[in-house]
Amino acid sequence: MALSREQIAMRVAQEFKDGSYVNLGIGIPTLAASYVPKGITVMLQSENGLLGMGPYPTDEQVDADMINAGKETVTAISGASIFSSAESFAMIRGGHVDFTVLGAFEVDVHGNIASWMIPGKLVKGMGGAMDLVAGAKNIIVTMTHADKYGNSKLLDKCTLPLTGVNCITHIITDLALLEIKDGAFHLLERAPGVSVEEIQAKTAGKLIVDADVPEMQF
Amino acid sequence: MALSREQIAMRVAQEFKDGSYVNLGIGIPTLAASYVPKGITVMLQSENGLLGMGPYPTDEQVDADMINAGKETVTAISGASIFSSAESFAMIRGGHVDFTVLGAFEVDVHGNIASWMIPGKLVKGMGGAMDLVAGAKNIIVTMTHADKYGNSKLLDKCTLPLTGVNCITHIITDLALLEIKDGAFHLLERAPGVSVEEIQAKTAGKLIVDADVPEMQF
Amino acid sequence: MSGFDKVVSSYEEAMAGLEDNMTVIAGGFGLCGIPEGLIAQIKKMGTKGLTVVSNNCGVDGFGLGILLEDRQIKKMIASYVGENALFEQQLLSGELEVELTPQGTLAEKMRAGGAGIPAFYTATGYGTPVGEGKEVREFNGRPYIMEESITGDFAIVKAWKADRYGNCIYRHTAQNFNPMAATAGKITVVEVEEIVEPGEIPPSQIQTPGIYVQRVIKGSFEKRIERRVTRSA
Amino acid sequence: MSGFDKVVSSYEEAMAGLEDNMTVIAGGFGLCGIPEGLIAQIKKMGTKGLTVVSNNCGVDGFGLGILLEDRQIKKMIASYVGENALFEQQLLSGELEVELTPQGTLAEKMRAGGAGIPAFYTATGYGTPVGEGKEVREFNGRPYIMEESITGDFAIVKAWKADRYGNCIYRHTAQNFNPMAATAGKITVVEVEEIVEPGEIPPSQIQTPGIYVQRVIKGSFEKRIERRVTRSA
Repeated sequence: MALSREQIAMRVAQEFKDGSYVNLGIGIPTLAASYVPKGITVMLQSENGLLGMGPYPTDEQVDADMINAGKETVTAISGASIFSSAESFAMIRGGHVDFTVLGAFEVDVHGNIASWMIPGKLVKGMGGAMDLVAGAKNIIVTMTHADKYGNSKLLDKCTLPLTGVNCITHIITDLALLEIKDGAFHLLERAPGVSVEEIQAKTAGKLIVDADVPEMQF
Repeated sequence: MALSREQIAMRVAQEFKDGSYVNLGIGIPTLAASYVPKGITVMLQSENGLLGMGPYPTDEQVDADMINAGKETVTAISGASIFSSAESFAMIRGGHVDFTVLGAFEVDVHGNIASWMIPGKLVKGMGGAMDLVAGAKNIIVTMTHADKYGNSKLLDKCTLPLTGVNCITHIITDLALLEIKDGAFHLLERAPGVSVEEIQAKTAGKLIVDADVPEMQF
Repeated sequence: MSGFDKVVSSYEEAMAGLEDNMTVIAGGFGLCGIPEGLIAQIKKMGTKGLTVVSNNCGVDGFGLGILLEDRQIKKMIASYVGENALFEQQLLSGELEVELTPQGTLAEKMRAGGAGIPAFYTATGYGTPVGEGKEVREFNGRPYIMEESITGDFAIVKAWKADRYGNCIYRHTAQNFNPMAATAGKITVVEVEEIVEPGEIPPSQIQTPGIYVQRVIKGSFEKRIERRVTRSA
Repeated sequence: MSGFDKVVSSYEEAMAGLEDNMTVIAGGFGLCGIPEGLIAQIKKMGTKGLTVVSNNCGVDGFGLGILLEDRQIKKMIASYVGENALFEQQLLSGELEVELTPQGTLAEKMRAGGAGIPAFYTATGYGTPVGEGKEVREFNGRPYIMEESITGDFAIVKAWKADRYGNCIYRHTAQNFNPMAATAGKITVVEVEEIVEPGEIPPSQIQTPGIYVQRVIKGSFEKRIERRVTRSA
């Protein structure tokens, strides 16, 4: 069965390594912070200038001067640092953030990603996404495998305006965990109960499937 | 009579405008800080990362972590700020320092300056001088008009490796105050008791002298 | 040190010299750390044809959004503009020009502008619409695009505290773009919650040295929250 | 948060992995704010063929100068090297290569290296020997030269205090090049006067966020003064 948003987030969190600095995009990526495995700690970077983002504040803690990149009120953990936007993106662009997790409209077999603009609809802007995909060492894209009409989002070539080129290596969808290398998607894991055939049917880009594809473990 | 080092510094200090941020090079320029006219305040920038340099410390105040760009122990005034070298040169390169005063080996009629290297002798390095001459809005060069052999330091074209091009507008020597414009030195003031003829004799570059050249006032 | 006293007592003085068609760089991220009173003054002055450089353009009726009401903004340079119906309307009708710029590139353009660096290379935006028409150059086998710096006729900045010499500190994440904006204005105006005496802020804690600042004004702030999210205690 | 504990207990651990022919970026200005113990450890290790990037190269017998004694430095990238007889001797004999770099350009090269900016333009050095062989480009009618960024295999940094996560603050003008050096090392090692617990340094006062730092060691410092100048009380 296809994963829920929470399950996608859980699978993402399994990828976190102890002592990693992680930037989580809005939506499913942010949910992953709730599922960090026991014994593992990560520090969250929020690109508006906060390293060591904590949980949402209590009513008493709410402070208009303390927000995250999604413009939500947040707190800081003990040992957090706060800095300017230039410093924040020096970290990001300079490759100091270990993991970036973000959503996308489309990903292709070359590791290209489209996530910020659908021509004809209003453009809201790329925010920090282009810097994040250009700078992060490891990027995981989370998205549904296909759109609501059943069209695959894993393509041979992205059709929408790009956010970055040649930068995505891992995708976690509601159906599968895939790696991008050598111009193809490689199926690494299936969502529990989802068949290889369903994944093949919903993957438009070149897909390589090994003989034995394990199910995700939760 | 030729000005003493102190008198050159005094004449330099007369150029300071109230509320100016000033960077003073090692030697005569630094002396100028002692002669700031009454009613005028300037704030001294030291390029190792201090804005609001104060006087030398007393024995009790000496702190190895508190030095100026000449590596001398210093103090900070109330209202000073301390920052990194990158920030310090952002200020300098970005044109935020109002006045720079520095010494030179040679200056020419195009506003070029040579101040950091004499080939054949050991090269000690340019330190911050190239950034200062490239970035400052107003630069005053202080030096003796001629070297100890009587050779002019005000030339048609610098002979030594340059520190910067097209950047010097004013020179205060032991003999005169000169402005550089339109490819010539313009004699603005004479040291008290120094004749126009002596200045002409010791200026190798093109010199323009108006009918009446006033003496400096101290 | 009266020559260094940057404090002005009215918003008229604070924004004196702002003229039609000027470029204004504004600090702030969303509605966090924005110079509310300076923006209100620009609205009051009715200055037109402005190019505004800011990560966002406020929301309908608050922040830079209020400058859209009388069509004072000709061009917006921003990374994200998605919270504003009036913005959308003026964009679609062609009244408003928008130059979308990646957030990190925008921050760096402001910093470079203040630091006398006319251009720099970044991998951000290479191969995307942002890179179109820009010079591409390889370093160590990777392609980068050249981005030019930004400076403004005015920079409007929100700080927490400033002393009379213009030395500023920021509060929490209200720092954001403010320090870079402060360096990049020909005239930098800082609106603060509190004015303190020189020396009250320790020299090494100053985040914007006063050399970048021409005017300081004490404001009062609504500090509207865009997305109040809480957890139970 | 043990995964973020960067504190090591020996200089051997602090400099583990340093090999011949690596590039080391060092903070400090003159003898102010230099990582004395880390430099001593490099001398002890006897690593050769190093490229050292630092504003200065210490003095005879102190600071980076001690690495000249056993000819450990192959190349020095610095803005000012004029306080060192051994340096002069090795330079004249051709044993030591020197790349003189304007001080502001050097600081910016380190910052750019840490910030993922491979190159930038500056007017500094245009028309001088520093500009020779570098690309020249005009912006707004003024010529600038292109300068490339610097990164190091190691960065050695002196901070005042760091917490266990590597968040650092610097003391007075001992800050200088240290924050930029800290960003530009593949492995950044910070030697401090005091190690504090996370949270003791307020978040907005942290000058080097721990994300840039791989190792922290508590040192003890002589803090030699190069030019002690005083006035009578």
